[in-house]
Amino acid sequence: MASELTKKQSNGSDTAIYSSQKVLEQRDKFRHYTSEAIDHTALDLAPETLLKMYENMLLQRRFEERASQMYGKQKIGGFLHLYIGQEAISTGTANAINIGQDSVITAYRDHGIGLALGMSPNECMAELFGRSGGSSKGKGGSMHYFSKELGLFGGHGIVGAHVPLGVGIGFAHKYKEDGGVCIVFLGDGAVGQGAFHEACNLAGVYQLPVVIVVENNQYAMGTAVDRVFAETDFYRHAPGYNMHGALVNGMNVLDVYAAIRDYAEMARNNEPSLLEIRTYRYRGHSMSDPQKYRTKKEMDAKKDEDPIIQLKAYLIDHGLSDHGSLDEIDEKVKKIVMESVEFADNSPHPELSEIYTDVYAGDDYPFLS
Amino acid sequence: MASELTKKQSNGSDTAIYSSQKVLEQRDKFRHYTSEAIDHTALDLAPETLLKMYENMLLQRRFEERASQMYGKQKIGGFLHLYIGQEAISTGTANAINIGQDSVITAYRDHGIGLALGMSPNECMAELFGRSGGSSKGKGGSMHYFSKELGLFGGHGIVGAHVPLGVGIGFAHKYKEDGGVCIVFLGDGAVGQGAFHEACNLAGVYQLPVVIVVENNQYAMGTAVDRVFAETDFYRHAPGYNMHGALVNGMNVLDVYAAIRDYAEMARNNEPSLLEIRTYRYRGHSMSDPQKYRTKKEMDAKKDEDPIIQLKAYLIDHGLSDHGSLDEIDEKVKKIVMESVEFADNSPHPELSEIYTDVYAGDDYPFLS
Amino acid sequence: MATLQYREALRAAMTEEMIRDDRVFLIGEEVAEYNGAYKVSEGMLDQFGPKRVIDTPISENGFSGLSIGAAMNGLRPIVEFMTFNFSFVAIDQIINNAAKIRYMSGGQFSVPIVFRGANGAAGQLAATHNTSTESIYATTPGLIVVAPSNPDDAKGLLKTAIRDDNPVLFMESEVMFGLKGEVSDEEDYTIPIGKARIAREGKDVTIVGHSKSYWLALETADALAKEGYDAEVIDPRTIRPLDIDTIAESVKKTNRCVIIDESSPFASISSEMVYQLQSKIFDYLDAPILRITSKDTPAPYAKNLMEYYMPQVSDAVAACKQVMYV
Amino acid sequence: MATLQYREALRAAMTEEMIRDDRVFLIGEEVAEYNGAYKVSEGMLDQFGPKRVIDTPISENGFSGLSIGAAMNGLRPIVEFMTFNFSFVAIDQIINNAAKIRYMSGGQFSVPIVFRGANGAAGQLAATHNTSTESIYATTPGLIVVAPSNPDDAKGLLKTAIRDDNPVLFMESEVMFGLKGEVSDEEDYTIPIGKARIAREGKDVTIVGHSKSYWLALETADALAKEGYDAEVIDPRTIRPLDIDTIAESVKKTNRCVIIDESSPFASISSEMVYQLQSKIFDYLDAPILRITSKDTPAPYAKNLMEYYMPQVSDAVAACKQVMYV
Ligand SMILES: Cc1ncc(C[n+]2csc(CCOP(=O)(O)OP(=O)(O)O)c2C)c(N)n1
Ligand SMILES: Cc1ncc(C[n+]2csc(CCOP(=O)(O)OP(=O)(O)O)c2C)c(N)n1
Ligand SMILES: [Mg+2]
Ligand SMILES: [Mg+2]
Repeated sequence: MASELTKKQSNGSDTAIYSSQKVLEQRDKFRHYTSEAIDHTALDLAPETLLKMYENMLLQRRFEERASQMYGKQKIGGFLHLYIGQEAISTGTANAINIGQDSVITAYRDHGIGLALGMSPNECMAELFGRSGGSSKGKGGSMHYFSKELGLFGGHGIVGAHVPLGVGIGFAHKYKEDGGVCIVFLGDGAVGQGAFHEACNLAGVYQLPVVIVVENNQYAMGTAVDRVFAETDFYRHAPGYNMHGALVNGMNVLDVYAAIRDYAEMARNNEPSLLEIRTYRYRGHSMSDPQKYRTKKEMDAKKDEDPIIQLKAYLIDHGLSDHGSLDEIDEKVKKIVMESVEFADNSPHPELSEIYTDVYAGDDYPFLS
Repeated sequence: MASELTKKQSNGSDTAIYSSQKVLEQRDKFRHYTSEAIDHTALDLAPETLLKMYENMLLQRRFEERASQMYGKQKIGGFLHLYIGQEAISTGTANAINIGQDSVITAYRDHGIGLALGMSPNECMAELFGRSGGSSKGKGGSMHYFSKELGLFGGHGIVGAHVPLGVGIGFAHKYKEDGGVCIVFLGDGAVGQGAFHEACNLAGVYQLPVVIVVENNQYAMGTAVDRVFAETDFYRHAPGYNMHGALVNGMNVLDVYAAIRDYAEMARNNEPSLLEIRTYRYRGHSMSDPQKYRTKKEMDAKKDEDPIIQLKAYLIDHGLSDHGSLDEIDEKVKKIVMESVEFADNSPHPELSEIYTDVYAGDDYPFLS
Repeated sequence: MATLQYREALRAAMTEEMIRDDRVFLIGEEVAEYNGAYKVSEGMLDQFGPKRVIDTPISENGFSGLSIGAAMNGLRPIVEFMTFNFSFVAIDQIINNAAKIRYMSGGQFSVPIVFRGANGAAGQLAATHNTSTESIYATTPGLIVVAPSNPDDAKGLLKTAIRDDNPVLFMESEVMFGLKGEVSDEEDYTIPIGKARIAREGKDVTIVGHSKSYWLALETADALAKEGYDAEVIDPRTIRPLDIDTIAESVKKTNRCVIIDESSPFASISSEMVYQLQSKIFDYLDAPILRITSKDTPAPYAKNLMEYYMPQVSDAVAACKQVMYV
Repeated sequence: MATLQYREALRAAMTEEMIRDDRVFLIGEEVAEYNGAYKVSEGMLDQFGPKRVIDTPISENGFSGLSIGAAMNGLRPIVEFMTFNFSFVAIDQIINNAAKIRYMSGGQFSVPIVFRGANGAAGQLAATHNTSTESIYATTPGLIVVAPSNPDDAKGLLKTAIRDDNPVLFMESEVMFGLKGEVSDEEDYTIPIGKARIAREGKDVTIVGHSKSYWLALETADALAKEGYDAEVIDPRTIRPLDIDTIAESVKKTNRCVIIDESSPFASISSEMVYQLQSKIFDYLDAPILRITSKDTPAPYAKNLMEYYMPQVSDAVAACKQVMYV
């Protein structure tokens, strides 16, 4: 190849602090995380942890089932996007990172991750009810769960627009040298946004401590991924951004746990990655979706892969629990959820004056009276 | 791999007209076009064509040298981005497509492609002078050469933003079934824009008749590509968008000709592609660039690869011309350029009332008085 | 006169224009197989096939640009934004390309394109999903901004917009899609862009309201009527070009004006109307012009806050009384 | 008092704040190795190193979002847009994220960030490179918009902006970067956001102008002075929050007002000022408020057209005379 095709190598002095060649060498080797290969002992997971995971996934499920009902009763307004079917991802992730030190950001389908990180069902339900006891005092609603304490940076409604934020959260971790990493979730649909690609390149070129995770639940509203993406193996974009890439089975919490643990570790080493986690959303996109875009057959087939049922079977098959104990967990969780409904219902509506707070920091801006 | 990892295949009925699997099979095989392998007879290029190419490249060169001088004399204002060093790309392309039927769109470094497609030096120089005889009546200036007749869709100043336009121009060719293809040029810097990635995906998923060409001249203003891109082999993004990809030596007009000819042909077959053409800009980014970001050594080395000098050597080495004849071409071209300066200088300034025309189609919008 | 929903009127306009001119096509998220996120394009894929009713990825910048390019190359795209909230990722395409290419090319290239979709507030959707974008777009020369308040206008204006050789932003409303109204069954019914409509005649005060706010203006007039005041109500219908003459004529008669606009107030349509009115008919104004807008804050989620956030008829009534000095 | 160029004043502000607070960093295209496209950040890479002065790809959306995320996570970014013309590809980040995250999170997350760079017209750069973006941004609650007209304000306001816990859009000017002026050498010199400056006292007419237009306002006042009229000149300095009280007090005295603003006129800052003035001090106005703006067209390239496009002092003088009825 003629010399003019040789790439210029600049001294790169100004990016030195953000760049690294480490990833380059291995980036074309994609790992696959599939349930066949995985076992909790190999992952050093104690049985109690598995039971905690089970409880947490069930909490998300029951919480949302109840929320759906409350939406029907018009206790909840606006959009309500349920995470049902994807709970292995939130729970697997929350168990694989250091909550408090690490950060997470996601799109509007955010109840699962909020509850997995440890937000209280009470504040979560109250937020859906638009009450002052909600996590955002009722100003954010379903799409905008935030918890500064737990490192949940939202809950975001503009598809793809939070991916650069996530990369920036990672940027700050690196800048502050606080050892944190940021897990950035997005839907398959968000891969269509330029923001995603710009953010990936920034993560790759500055070598930021982030794990960018496409939760591929096969659909963006009514659009199946293969109808609108030239490349449907999203993890294959990783090398184009000098990141590690992997494909993960999102219906199995152990696969998710293993993958996030591994790539969070690399991120802590300033090696970013792009994971694709394949999952399935059992409900409609939001509450008013006739779902004509998929067949009953497809949905029934997917029901067998329910991540909660799979974990239940795993627990029983491995003798780690029994039906009775697991039913007790279900009862416990249902009670917590019912209490959250009660809490929400009793939480006062925000004062009208609240409309003017939290617009600006400080309260001396004269034009907001 | 568990079944949940299997991709859903929708019936895809609504995209059938725009989609194709043809590309998929070969898309990971990148071709390289490098001068070593190429010869004009193998390309079926007549000697006269080579001489025409030489004349055209020289025209661009002399035109811009003169424009640069006129800028110094303040006959030209605003930004003036010279194409000097990149002329093999414009000329190679113009010879490889069907002007009139096909379309071209590019960024603001557009003098070369305008002259290569056949815009008259007169209208081009007058546009730089901001005169009514200019191609855009003096309203567009250097960055905005347009020729509807020749299929030049601009000349665009917002980095990356014209790439979706180019894909849409191709879309219209396919929709109208007029047999045209669109060649979409962008700079290396534009790869940083999400618009580029969104456009590539659309081209790939709708299988549009476009050739997307990154003119990698190694720098975006003062930024060397390897300082800001995680992947500096831009053509490697092609498979991620289900397009063909190739790397081309942009300092040799025959390489460019061959590559554009081949991929325009595929585009006519609704197989889009992403080419990276490596080239070099000899001048500063615009007229006020101290160029501290590169060494004299680097620039001197690149001077040896001057596409005009290379073609000259080729013509002489292959006995297709001689120094005397080539000097005559130079004289001829210089004269044409001098005439264009005279034309521009004599072309009237636009009437002040012209400020209100071409804002809207029709002249019945009441608010423009 | 047929009674149609607002969405049906839009669909009728698109359908008629697509039959009339095969360069017209519809593109956007969920417009084809899903029949439209708000069912505006229901049945159109079946009728026109996948060549002309086209689903996209969530790439507003990309498909807006694609459509502008297609318009430059001889087609007449209708681009649906699921809502105009999502047009911000594509605003560069609209402001820098659609609006300016004609000018920069010295008139060589036209961009006959319609960007349409829901605009403005739509209930408890929180801050990013409730933006009124008309003032942001209307500030840009080269663009046309239309915002019909009822099915008849929706049909007649959309047909005109599709035939217009300029880029038109056509702003609808989630909340009005189900609104029913009489629609002319005149064959090939079009309404000119840039003409306001005097919806109700009156002599005491002029109330201006476009899109959803038009209905608030009517309600305000009704409330005033009960108290014996006679308000004139004007629906500008087009935001840019603004038919200020019709409004000014009215205010010359009433000498007072209140504008209802659910946009955030700062540098908005209401600001502009006031500038133009006072500069043209200063001597006719017997009182300051007042406006009723959304609160100057992001949109909240909570039901009670969101209701409070929106312009209130009671406030509009009070403003009218204030300018009438009663 | 030191004499500094506008760009030097900006650099001094950034440098002082970066010394003072190591959470502050500068990011943008060409800010580091190239020393800034307009040399505002000259020498800052050398002084602060590559960790804090960071070159980016041409990814305004990406690096704006990155910086907003960094701000949420404890840093205080200064984002340089080469010019605000290029901010349109990032506007969604600014309008939907920077402006609204505090609200949507119920006050949990602050976004202390400054977006700065040249705004407005800069000569023969044609239609896409000459946009005044202040009205587009100022319409959004949650944002602050500042536009200093001189080196002293540039320094004092930028320091305040960097310390502010809100997102601030700080609008400079290509044409003014080389402008020299006295800059306070008070240690830690800051100027409060939201306070207009009465630049020249007068009694016959109030002329308002921000950023570059401030200088036109002064020229207009000078020209009027030659004819014996005594104009008061006000530089708002901050666009949002707008210090309407200072302007209103002046107009109460002069009873007449002319606004110079090089923005496209429709729904712009001048529209808003007029709305607020007439709603607050209607009875003090002896004449309509007039404005002198750019022509309501895209910006042309040709020199003569571009000059004609820009607001003219002669027109401002004529407008002042018109409102003085002389
Ligand atoms: C920029 C933008 N465009 C469109 C929308 C409307 N919208 C909301 S959700 C959605 C689908 C997103 O799908 P995906 O990213 O796969 O996430 P999922 O719903 O499957 O979790 C769309 C189109 C939006 N919110 N933002
Ligand atoms: C969106 C946007 N951001 C920034 C700029 C300013 N700018 C103009 S040219 C340029 C560099 C582009 O480099 P490249 O794409 O490699 O093209 P080249 O100049 O090398 O031909 C930049 C940053 C712009 N015009 N548009
Ligand atoms: Mg999805
Ligand atoms: Mg380049």
